[in-house]
This record gives sequence, structure tokens and C-alpha cells, in this order.
Amino acid sequence: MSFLDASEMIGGYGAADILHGCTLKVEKGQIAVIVGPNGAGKSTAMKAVFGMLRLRGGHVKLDGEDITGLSPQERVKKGMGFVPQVNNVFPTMSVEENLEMGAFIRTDDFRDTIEQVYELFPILREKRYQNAGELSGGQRQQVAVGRALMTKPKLLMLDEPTAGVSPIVMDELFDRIIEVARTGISILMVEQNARQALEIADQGYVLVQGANKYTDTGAALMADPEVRRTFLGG
Amino acid sequence: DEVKLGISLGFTGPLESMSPAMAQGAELAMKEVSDSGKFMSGSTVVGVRGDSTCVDSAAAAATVEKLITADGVKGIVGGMCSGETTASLQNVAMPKGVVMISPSATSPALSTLEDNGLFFRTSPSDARQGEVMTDEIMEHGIKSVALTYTNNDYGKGLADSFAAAFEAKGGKVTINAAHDDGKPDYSAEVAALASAGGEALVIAGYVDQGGSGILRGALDTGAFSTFVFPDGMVGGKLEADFGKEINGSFGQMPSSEGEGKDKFLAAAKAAGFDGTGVYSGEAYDAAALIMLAMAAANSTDPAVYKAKVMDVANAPGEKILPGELGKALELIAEGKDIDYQGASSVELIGAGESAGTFREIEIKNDKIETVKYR
Amino acid sequence: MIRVENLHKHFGGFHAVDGASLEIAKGSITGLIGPNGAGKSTLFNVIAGVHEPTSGRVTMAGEDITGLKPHELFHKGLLRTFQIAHEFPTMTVRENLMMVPAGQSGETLWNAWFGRGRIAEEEAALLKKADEVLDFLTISHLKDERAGNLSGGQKKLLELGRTMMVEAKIVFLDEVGAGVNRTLLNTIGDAIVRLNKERGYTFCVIEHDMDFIGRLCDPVIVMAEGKVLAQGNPSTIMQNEAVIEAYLGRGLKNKIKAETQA
Amino acid sequence: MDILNAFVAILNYIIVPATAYGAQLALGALGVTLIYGILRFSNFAHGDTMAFGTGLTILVTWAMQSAGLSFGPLPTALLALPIGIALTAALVLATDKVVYSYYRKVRAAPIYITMVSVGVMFVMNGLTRVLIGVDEIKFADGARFLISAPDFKAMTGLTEPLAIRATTAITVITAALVVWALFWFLARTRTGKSMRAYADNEDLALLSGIDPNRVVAVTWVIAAALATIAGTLYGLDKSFKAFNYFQLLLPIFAAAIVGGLGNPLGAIAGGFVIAFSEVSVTYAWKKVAMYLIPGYEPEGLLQLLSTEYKFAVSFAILIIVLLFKPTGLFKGKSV
Amino acid sequence: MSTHQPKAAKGGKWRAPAMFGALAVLFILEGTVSNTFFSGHWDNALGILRVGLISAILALGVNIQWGYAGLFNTGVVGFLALGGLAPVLVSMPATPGAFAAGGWGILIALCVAMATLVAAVFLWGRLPVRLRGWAVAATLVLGFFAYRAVFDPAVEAVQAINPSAQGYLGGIGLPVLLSWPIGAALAAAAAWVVGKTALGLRSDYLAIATLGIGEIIVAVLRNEEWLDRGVLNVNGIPRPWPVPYETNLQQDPGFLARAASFGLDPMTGSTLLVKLLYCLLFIAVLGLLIWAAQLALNSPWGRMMRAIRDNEVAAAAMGKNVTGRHLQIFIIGSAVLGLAGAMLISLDGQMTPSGYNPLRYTFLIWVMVIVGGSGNNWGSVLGGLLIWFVWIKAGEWGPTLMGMLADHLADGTLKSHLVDSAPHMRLVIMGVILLAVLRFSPRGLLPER
Ligand SMILES: Nc1ncnc2c1ncn2[C@@H]1O[C@H](COP(=O)(O)OP(=O)(O)OP(=O)(O)O)[C@@H](O)[C@H]1O
Ligand SMILES: Nc1ncnc2c1ncn2[C@@H]1O[C@H](COP(=O)(O)OP(=O)(O)OP(=O)(O)O)[C@@H](O)[C@H]1O
Ligand SMILES: [Mg+2]
Ligand SMILES: [Mg+2]
Repeated sequence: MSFLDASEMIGGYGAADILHGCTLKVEKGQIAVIVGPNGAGKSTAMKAVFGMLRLRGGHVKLDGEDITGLSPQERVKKGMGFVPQVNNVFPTMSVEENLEMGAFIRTDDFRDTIEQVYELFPILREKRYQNAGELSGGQRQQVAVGRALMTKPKLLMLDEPTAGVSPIVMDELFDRIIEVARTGISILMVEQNARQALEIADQGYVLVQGANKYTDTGAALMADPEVRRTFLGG
Repeated sequence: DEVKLGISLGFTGPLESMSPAMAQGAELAMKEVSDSGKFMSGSTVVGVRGDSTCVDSAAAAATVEKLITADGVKGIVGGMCSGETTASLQNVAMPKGVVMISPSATSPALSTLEDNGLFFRTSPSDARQGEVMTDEIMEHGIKSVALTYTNNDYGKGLADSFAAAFEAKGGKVTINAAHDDGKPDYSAEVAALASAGGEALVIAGYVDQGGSGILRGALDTGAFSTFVFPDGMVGGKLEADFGKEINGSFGQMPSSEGEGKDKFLAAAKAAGFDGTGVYSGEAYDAAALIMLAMAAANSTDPAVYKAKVMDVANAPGEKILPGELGKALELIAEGKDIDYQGASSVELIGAGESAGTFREIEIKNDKIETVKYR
Repeated sequence: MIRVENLHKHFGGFHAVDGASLEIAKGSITGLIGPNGAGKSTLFNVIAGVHEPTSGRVTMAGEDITGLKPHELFHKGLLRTFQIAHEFPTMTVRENLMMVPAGQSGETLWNAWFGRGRIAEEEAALLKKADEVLDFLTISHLKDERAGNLSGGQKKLLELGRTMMVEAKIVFLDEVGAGVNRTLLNTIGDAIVRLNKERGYTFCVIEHDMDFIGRLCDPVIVMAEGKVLAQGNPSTIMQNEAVIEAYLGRGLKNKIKAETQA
Repeated sequence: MDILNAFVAILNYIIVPATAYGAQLALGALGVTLIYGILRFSNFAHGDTMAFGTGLTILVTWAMQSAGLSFGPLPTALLALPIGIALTAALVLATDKVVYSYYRKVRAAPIYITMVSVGVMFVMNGLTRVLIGVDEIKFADGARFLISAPDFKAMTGLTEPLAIRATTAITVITAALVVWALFWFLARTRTGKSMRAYADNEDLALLSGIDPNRVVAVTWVIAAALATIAGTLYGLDKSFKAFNYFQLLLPIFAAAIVGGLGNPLGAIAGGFVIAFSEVSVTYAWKKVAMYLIPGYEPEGLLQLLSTEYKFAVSFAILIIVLLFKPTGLFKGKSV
Repeated sequence: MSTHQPKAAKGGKWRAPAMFGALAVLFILEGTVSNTFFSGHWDNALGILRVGLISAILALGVNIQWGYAGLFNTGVVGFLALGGLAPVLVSMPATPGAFAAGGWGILIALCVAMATLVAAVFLWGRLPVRLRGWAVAATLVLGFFAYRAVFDPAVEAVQAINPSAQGYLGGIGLPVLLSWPIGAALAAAAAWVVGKTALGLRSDYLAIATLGIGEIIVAVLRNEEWLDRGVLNVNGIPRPWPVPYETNLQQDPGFLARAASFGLDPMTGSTLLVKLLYCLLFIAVLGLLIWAAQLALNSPWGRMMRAIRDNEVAAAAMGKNVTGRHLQIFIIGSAVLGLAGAMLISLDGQMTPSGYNPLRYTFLIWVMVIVGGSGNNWGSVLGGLLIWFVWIKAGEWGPTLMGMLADHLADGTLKSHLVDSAPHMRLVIMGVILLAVLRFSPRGLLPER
């Protein structure tokens, strides 16, 4: 039984379906990576898993419990955290307040988590009192990931977390993601920096037109020349 | 039979608080006539209210249109404000040939309007009041006053005519400033008036509109202690809200030398509304005039009875006061002349507007008291 | 082509661009890299007329263009894309492209009323052109979709597509690659090279994907903390210790090495 | 002495009334700006919410008075205020449920919600009048003056009077308290921060586990409280008349905007800017000039513009402010 | 915020004809059926239609600004009022002697004011930053006093001429139809000034700035008696060609014969004819405007405008002159508002500056635009006609409903309170209808696309 089990998801924004029976599973403490062409429905699938999109078919289970009918904020309480691809910070709140909002549902003392985030992304400590809307693109991305980490989720979902971040930060981010996974947190992420991502992935999904095209371990996908050529840029 | 009269007043909009008492005044006259059983061989008269909004000419015209065509009214008490009245008269009532008697539209421009003899009004001319007020102030030994008026044709007309009369007699108007009704704050106006100074403050406004706000501010800041109140300010509210603070202030309102207004007030009280409301009595008179003219012409057709309005309003004839409409109908039936006085001592002059005598009042012992008639 | 002299841009007390001087040679594909917050986008925005510089000068082919408005710069042949996609959300994808060319005769009211024949001809040509661009970007199936409904990467493609609708002299690309599928990014890279070779466009490219930079750009300019840190061809830049320290990091450098050797 | 007289004249006719009016506007603007900041639309119904809340408070006041309750030297209405607020909040929440919630669900553009609020404004406007009528109502009891004009003259021997109404003082004090409380709430409490987060990015707030319904409800309750307090204080200081509250809407919006939409501090500043410019630009400086320059008797009134233009003047000042600070004095939001 | 909008309303291309059909049925019912809700007289139906057509033009003007370019103009009442000044200036007779008495003085004073402003702007641009604040302030103050010194006596002289009936400069006695384009031009000129200064402001800030400008324009019209008699109103503005006066028709034997042949009594016949002519005249204007607006919207020009509305920064980067286009559209929209203002005044036959209140002439127009569906020209026309119809009828339905309610009550204070408050049901009904429309068609009756 996978920790996250989203099976046969069907759904879309209007009348037309974007997802045509897409299945995503993540084991406890493992990293799953979704790759695929632009517009394949990766973000849509993430939203569906998080309950931001009504499904017309399929179900989502977390730790064996069916959560298909829950609202996003109920899923947050169940231990899911999400960094969307766009609009992922509170622009007129300071960096620190952004992180605090990440910890909104926590009732314990979260100051040391903030410290951890600052250690991971030192630039954020420097900019802690600046509004997130005034940050550079890459800095914003770091705030967004930091915010999600604040929840101390059991399942962390990241939609292109490395888009626009510099190589040095990207490397650290991937390191950190591995570290996070080691503590038993499951990770589901979408990546276009696919080669780096698949390198650390336990499980890889190639999504095309809302359906699973290839599913295998990260290494196996990397090794498949067809996949490399068509989806990973050679 | 049932005869319908329209009542087109600004039930919503800036003067909305004045309209109900006016409508009730008009309806009081209709009820009196109906109850007498002597009108047009026992016909009853009912009023149909319509909302003229006071500020929106197009809406007022539509209202009057509907009153005339859909409800089939034979005459109209209204409109309320001069602009809207002109529009509904020229665009609707005149083409349709229906009589309008306005209780409150005081613009001099209405006198010269071509109206096919269909338009009358029971409110007095502003020019005369300016002179009366001048005399009164002079007699109080006051030589300089600050003047504020409500920024409409009534206020402006009254203020201008008063200022001209007062300065002609050697008085000094230190400032002649407008105030808008229904504004949330009058500090600026009060400050300007206070700074200009003067022995008294003349408030040519409405007591349940901006006039109260100005008065309140002037009293509270201690800017003035003597006030002069023209007709729009003299009402029950003045006594109730300011009674003991304005002792010694004075003013005037159009009123017959007799007890016309008092009779009207008593009748209004019996009917359960406040007859002291501004223009409530004038509305009563407007309705009464239409009905008496109908009786005199023995026809409800405006084209016929419009000629009789001046006859019943003016001498010669027996004087008719509020509450005596039944008697008036009897006299008319007997073929006798009447001279309708009503609540506001109606005397239609020129193109059909009230000449008016004035009652001078003073606030003594927290009450409005009549001093004399002019 | 473009010369930036001692440019400063301050936000309150913060010096986002702090005395940068650089030159973009005509006909080159210049890469602009640097850590997050180095001031790259701010520099772009100043050059493109979105921000007034605090001080300094920008010239284009010898002509001073400091402080010109964006639309004036467009008419001088300077185009740019945005790091965070700026589509026209309620218009269709095709309309997003068709609105770009300047000097359309249908853009004056007079012609809209009385010159409809000419407009129809122009429109037909524009339509063809737009469809070609969409084909090239592999999103022609979306031509009638509202641009606001596109996926993140598709919006970036649309950004790029707009620059292909006109004859530009110089194009500034702010992270076209972020969020774009790598296979497609290669195609885009090829297109950039082709536009550069065939039509003589000059490019200035901000990008964090070093593969892309390495394959495309020469020279590469590195910015850090609002200043120019280093400049040179890609391979020297990637060996530069200061650049590795501030930007590339050890992990990636090794990887890139490994790949180039392989 | 004359300098003192000049000073007192300015105090009495400009500073005191403008402060009171400014505080009233500021409280109103605070409500508008809060709704704009968090629910992201211009709420045209706010003026009529004020009227309605005040109407309810008056009814409660009357009930209390007839039951013999009083609040010593303070107006009974203050005692009735909490009940008025509760009732108004209930009504506003019901309105949200019936009307606004749908538009949030379909994510309608702000302009549509603004128009919806115009609809609500019409309905409330009518309801208020049906509830309590169109007449002017005075419901201030308790002490009238802190300092009355004759007392002041007797006390100081100055020729210029100075009067401070008790209601003026109450207004200013209450306004200050409310503003402080609101600031503290928004900046320091968890709920306050979650409201700001919701305002910033609704979707992300959802992802952080913030309950949008709660945020919306709290916002409405605060807005209702602000409206009722503002309306009641205004009614106490001037008088209650339904129509005036609609008229108040314009200067309130002006205040909120000149200060910077969505910014509470801006709302306060805006209220005072509007009030002071209305009163001072149309002030006739003649008297003050005469005090200050002995022997000087000016021909005219030394009035820059007549009072007919006071509203125009305050708007002109507002436009000038916006030209130099396009999102208001305190950097407000813009959609 | 995510961008997905509520989906376009159902019905496709038949939606607009169906909506207009339904509206036509409403007017026909008003003209033919007499019951609690409809009057059953064509006089009323045409009367409502006539102002409804002007409302439609107003809504079109606002839609051009908002729907095309996203400019939030809440100064509608100001531009409308300015347009309304045109019939006074164009078609009223000149007041004898007024121009000689003070006309020149007023003109000179206005020139002084203009020169002051120009000088101030010039100084602002040329002087070093440290000096310019004081220099400009000094120029403005000096200019202001010079202006007042010339202006005040001139105005006094004009206003002294027969104040109760004239007291103003009057017009130039030309046909009133001419005043329509001139009203548009007046409003356009004002829009140019406003646009030059305020168009840099963002949505809601522009809204309040224009609201203020509207108030200022109305305040000027209310208080400058030399211009339009202020609160004293100007009466007797002639009717536009070819509309006759009913009273003349009623005496015209030719018309009487014609009316008789239709079986109409002369009273009804004449009022109907006049209304019909007005309606035709207005329909002609509206038709022309709609034609122009539709062509423009569907041209590359319209596409550019929508692009600017959607994203100004990107549009500027794509070479579109955002400020210039905003100014253009602001002027065009305002000109349409001014045109409608002039039409309204020549319909009323009088100019009543105190009648210009923002509730009626700004908010109600906005309601029309939004209910109709912003960005859609036909929607604006529909919204204008429908909301005006409702606005008028709600005034009648309110008391009717209240009367039904009160009928079941015993006489007493409650009943009389209810009856007195019946007119306020107008607003309640209006509000409920507005809410209902927006509830079931959240993007307006005819959404943009
Ligand atoms: N409006 C602003 N107000 C204050 N600071 C700002 C503003 N815009 C940018 N900054 C700051 O300026 C710096 C440079 O930002 P810029 O966007 O130019 O970075 P960048 O080099 O493009 O980074 P990235 O690679 O992450 O996009 C950042 O530290 C940012 O916080
Ligand atoms: N709000 C929306 N309304 C309608 N259609 C949408 C919406 N958002 C996305 N789509 C469509 O759904 C499809 C999948 O979008 P999605 O954002 O899931 O793609 P993606 O795989 O995340 O792509 P990318 O890598 O570019 O981010 C796209 O074709 C897009 O046009
Ligand atoms: Mg995506
Ligand atoms: Mg950047």
C-alpha cells in the first residue's frame, strides 16, 4: 500500500478533461518525480491530488485513507504540503511572515523550523523583513519552498521548485530534498530539470496528455534512450 | 364616483424627509372633501402618490406620465422641486392638458413659463418675503447679518431678494454663502459664517435639512446667538430640537391673519401627522384648490376647471379655512363666490401664485410665538 | 549594439544594480548569468524602459536610449520577454501573437471604420504568420484557447512566440527556459541560433540552465550583487573560481565536466 | 491677547470640528479599506451598513432608555452599541451567505462584486428607511459639552469662544482606541495575519491550511463593527438621518483612497486630509487676520473659495495628492 | 489569484436576440396590458423607451472606456453635465447686454487662468527641483488673485441683468441639434485635460479621481450663474428638429385630420407622435454609435485595446503606446457621454444643474453596463434599456407591493409607517433585480465572449 495513492484520476477545468486516467503513487520516505512536455497536465495532476480540482473519476488515498472528497485545507491538516508552480508566495507579506503562514496549522513552537529554512536558504535570512513581492524570481522560489517546509508535512508536493533558481541553490535544494525524504517524508515533484531530478528519484512518471506514458524507477527512465530523447532533451 | 388626484413629490432623494407630511396634507384635504359627501354629487376623491425624486427630471416626467395615463388622475398636486416640476409640466402635463398645482416649487422662472393656464402654486413669492424679513430685522435694531441659504432655487432666490432689500435699506450682509442639503458635515460653512461675523445669522434653508445642521454648528461653536428664520425654518422641529437655545431669535412665515394655519395643525394632529412640516399646509391648499375648482366648474375635466382655480382662490367671496371645505362646497352649490384662504392664506396673483401675508414669530420661553402679521 | 555604462538602480536603500558596465556586441548571443538576486532582471527592466535608472547610461548603436518608454524601444527594434510570463489572459493565443506587429493600419480608428479592405489583407497575412509561429512552438492546437488558461510552460512559449512575430534588432530573453521542457528547449535554442544566423538578431539571454548557456552563448557575462563579476566564453567562465563560488557550485560543475568528457 | 484670540478662532472653527469629522470619516474609511484589502472589492454598501447599524443601535438605545437604563454622563447609545454591532454583524453575515459567497465561489472579477454591493446598497438603503424612517433622529443624551462656548469665554475672558462637544471627544477617543485595536489585531494575532495572507494570495492561503470561510466571516464582523461604531458616533455628534449616510459614502471613499486602498493607516490619514481640507480651504481668514494685524480691516472675507466648492476643493486636493503619490499617501494596493 | 473566470453564459449566438426579444416584450406589455405591473399605455412605454435610449448611449460610452480599456471612470455625471451645457450655450437666445456688461471680462479672466496654468506647467518643467515648488506656488497664487480681480466684477455685472429670469450670458440661438456634437466636443475637451493629468492612476485611484472631477464639474455648473443660471435652472430650451410641440399639433388642422383618420384623439395622437419622433431620432444616433463601436472593437484597434486592458506592461513592451491609447479612448468615451448629456437636456427642455447627482447618473449607468455585460456593446444597450425600465417601474411596483402587504393590516401607526415608506421599496426592488441578474448571469446578460 503506497503512502500516496492517486489512481485513475479523470478531470479538468471546464467541460473537457485534461487528466485521462492518470495514476501517481509515492511510497513512504521516497521521492517521486513527474516529467513530461509542457501542457501535459502535470500541474493539473498535482492540483487534483491536492483537491483543488474536482475529479470526475478516480480516487486519492493518503496512508490508506480515502481523501478524495476533502477540501485542500483539510488535506493540509492530514499532512500534505504543496508548492504551486506560480503565485506561490504572499507578495505583500514579509519573508518571515510568509514562513509563519506556512506554519499556520502548527500549534507547537516553530521557531527552529524557521531557523532550518534560513540555513537552507541564507539569502532569506538577509531579506526576512522584505516583502516577498519585491524579491527576485529565484528568491521567491526559495520562499515558496521554505513556506511548504514549515508545515512539517508528511507528503510534500513541489511543482517545479527549481524553476529559475541558480545552479548552486538547485544543488542544495536537491540535497535538502533527499535529506527530507530520509526523515520519512514522501515527496512528489514535477521537474523540468529532469535529469537532475530523476537522478535522485526513486520513482519516475512520464506524463503525456494527461495519462501515464512511462512509469519506472528514476534510473531506469534515465537509461531509456527513447525517454531521454523525447522528454529529457537528449 | 371616484375622482383621482395625483401627488407627485420627491419621496426618495434629498428632500425625502419632507415629502410624507406634504402628501398627508394633500390627502387630508381629499379625505375632508370625500367625507363631506357634497363633492360632485357624492363623488369621492383619492390621491395617488408618485415619486418624482425631486432631482431627476426624466424620472419625474415618467411618474407624472404614468399618473395621467395609467391612473387617470384629473389633476396633480406637485411637483416638489422647480426643475423637476418644469420638466413634468412642459413634457407631460401640458401636452396632456392636466392641471398641476405645486405646493413648493418657488422658482420665479415658473411664473413666466408658458403653461396654457394649467399651472399654479400655493407657495409664496420669495421677493415679498425678503422685504418682510428686512423690515423685521431692522426693527430689531440689527444692522449687519450673515446669510446662508440652501443651494437651490428657493434658497438662492430668497437670499438674493433679501440681500438686495436689506442692503437697500442700509443693512450689511457680511457673507452670502450657500449650503447644500443632505451633506454630512457643515463645519466649513459654520466656520466661514462665523468668521464673517454679524449681529445675527439668517438661515434661508429647511429645518429638517441642512438648515438644522448649520444652526446646530453655529450654536455649539458659539458663533452666533441670534438667528433669523424664514419660512422653511419655522416648524415644529425647530421648537423641539432647539427651543431653549434660540430664545430671542425670530422669523416669519406666510400665514393668514386668521387662524388658518392653526386649524390646519389641529386637523393634521387629529389625522395623526405632523402638520408643521414644511409645505404640508401648502399641499393641503393645493389639493383643496383643485377640488373646489372642479366643484365650481362642475366638471373634473382639467380643460374646463382650470379657469375656475383663480376664482375660488381669490376674493370676492366668503373666506374658507381648513376644515371648512364642506361649507365651501355648499356655497359653491348655491352659486355663491368663495375666497379660499386655507392653511397658507392663499391669494393667487399674476400667473397663479401665492401673494401671501406673513406671520412674524419669535422664540420666547422655548416656544414659537406669533408676534404680529405683516 | 547595446552599451551599458556604470548603471545604478536603487530600490530605497537597496542597490539592485550597482554600477554595472557591459556591452552586447551586434550579432552575438550574449548570456547573462548570476546568482538569484544578482540584478539581472532589474538590469533588463532598466534597459527595456520599465524602470528609470538611478544613474548611468544605456546606448543602442551609439544612440542614447536611457529612459525611453518601452513602446518607444519596441519601435527601435528592442524586444523582451518577461521572467514571469505576461500574457494577455482574456485574448486567444492567436490574438496574443497577432497584436504584436507595430504599424498595423487597422490600429487607427479611421481605418477600422473606412479602410476595411486593407485591414482584411493585412490580417490574413498576420494570421498566417501567427499560425507558423504556433506550429513552430508546438502549440498550434491551442490557438483558440484563452491565453490565461495555458500551462506555465506554454505561457513561456507564448512569450517567446511574440518576439518571433516581428523583425527585431535585439531580443532580451529573461529565463525562457525556466519551466520549459528540455527537449523543447533544445528546439528553442536551435531557433535562437537560426534567427541569429539568418536574420541577424542580437540576443541577450538570462538563463540558469548551464547546458543551454554553454551550447548557445558567447560571450557569457556573470553578474553578482549588482556588478559584473566576470565575462568571457562559456568554458572559461565555467572554470572561473569566483563564478563557481558565487554561482555554479561544485556539484554541477563536476557534472558538466563529466558530461562534456563523455 | 489678540494672538490668543486668533488661535482660539482657528481652534474652534477649524481644528476641533475637522478633527471630529476627520475621525468619523477615518472610521468609515477603515471599514471600506478593510473590505477592499481582504475581500478585494469596493463595498458601496458600507454607507448604508453604517446607517442600518446606527438605526439598530438607536432602537436598542430607545429600549434601554424606556427601561430606565443610562450611562451616566455618557450617551446611552454607547451602552447599546455592542448589541447594535451584534445585530448588524448578523445581518452582514447573512448578506454574505446569501449574496457574496456565490461570487467568491465563481471567482467573479472585483468589478462584478462591486456592482453586487451596489445592489446590496439599494436593498439596505430601503430597509433602513422602512425600519426607522427618513426623518432626522436625535438620540444623544448625557452631557452635551466638555467645554461650552459661554463657559470658555467667562473662564478666559477672550472674545473668541471655544466649544468642545462631549460627543466630539468620545468620537476621537473611540476612533483612536478602535484603530489601535485593529492594528494590533492585524499585525500581531494569528487570525489577523491569516487575514492578510488571504488577502494576498487566496489559493496559497488555502494551501497553508487557512480556512477561507473563517477569514471572510471575521472580516465581515469587523467591518460591521467598524460601520456601526462609525455610524453611531457620527449620529451622536451630528444626528441620524438615513440619507446623510449615503452622502457620507463619497468622502469615505475619498479618504480610503487618498490614504492608499487596503492600508488602515492610510484610511486614518485620508480621513483627516479630507476633513481638514474641506474646512480650511473655504475658511474666511478675515477675522484671524484682523486679530493678527492690528488696525487692519480687509474689504473682503479673505476666503479663497466659497463654501459651495468645499467638496470640490477636497477632491481637488485629493487628485493632487494622487498625482504625486499614485497609490495614495501610504502606498495602497491596486488591482 | 488564478485566472479562470466563470464560464460564459449559455445560449450562444441566439442569446442576444432572445434577450432583446424579451426586452421588447416588456415594452410591448407596458404599452398594451393594463394590470398591477404594467400601465397599458403607449405613452408610458415610449416615454420610458426614449430615456432608455439615452441611457443606452451613456452605457455605451462607459463601456467604451471600461470594457475596451479598463478605465474606471466614475465621473460620468460630470461629462454628462458638461454635454448638457451645450444646448444652453448653443440654442438659447443671448441675454441682451450681458456680453457687453461682463462677457469680455469673463473671457479675459479665463485667459488669465489659462495663462497661469501654462506658466506653472512651464516653470515646473524648466526650473531646478529646489526652486520649482515655490516658484510654481507663487505663480499660481498670483494668477489666482489676478483672475479673481477680473472675474468677480464681470460676473457680478452679468448676474445683475434681470436676475430672476436671466442673469446669465445666454446662448447664440442656433438649432439645438447642433448642440449635440458640441456637447460631445465639450466633454471631449474636458476629458483631454483630465486624461492628461489623471490617466496615470491605477484603476480604483482613477475611479476616485474621476469621481472628484465629476463633482467639481457639477459644482461649477451649479454655482456659476453667469454660465447657466446655476441652481436657478435654464428653462425653455427648444426641441430638436423635427420634433414639434404637442400644443401646436393639437391646433394644427392637418394633424387633427390625420389623427382622426387613425382613430386617435388629438391629445393622445400628439403626445405619441412627439415621443415617437424623439425615439426615432435617438435610435438613429444610437445606431450610428453602435455601428462605429462594433467595427472598432472587432478591428485590430479593438484587439490592441483589449491587449492593453489585459496587461499594460506587456502591451507597452510590444510597442503599444499605452498612455496615448488610454487618452484616446477616454476622450472618445467621454465624448459619447457628452453627446448623451446634450440629448438628455434637449429632451427635458431645461437645464437643471442641481439634478446631476452621482447616484442617478454615475452608479446607475455603471449598473447598466455591468448588468448588460461589460466589454459587449450590445450588452450595454440592453443593460441601458432594461435597467432604466426597471428603475422607472420599480417606483410604481414598490408602493403596489407595499399596498398589498399593508392591506392585511389594521389601520394604525404601523400601517401608515409602511405606506409612508413604500416609495423606498423602489430601491429595494431595484437592488433585488440587480442582484438576481448578477446571480444568474454573473458576467452580465450578454458576456463579452
Ligand atoms: N521593487 C523592488 N523593491 C525592492 N527590492 C527589489 C525590487 N525588485 C527587485 N528587488 C531586489 O533587487 C535584487 C535584484 O533582483 P532581480 O530581480 O534583478 O534579480 P535577478 O538577478 O533577476 O535574480 P533571479 O535569477 O532570481 O531572477 C533582489 O535582491 C531583489 O530583492
Ligand atoms: N485554468 C485553466 N483553465 C482551462 N484550461 C487550463 C487551465 N490551466 C491549465 N489548462 C490547460 O490544461 C492543460 C494542462 O495544463 P497543466 O498546467 O497541467 O500543464 P503542465 O503539464 O503543468 O505544463 P507545464 O510544464 O507547462 O507547467 C494545458 O493544455 C492548459 O492549456
Ligand atoms: Mg505546470
Ligand atoms: Mg530575474
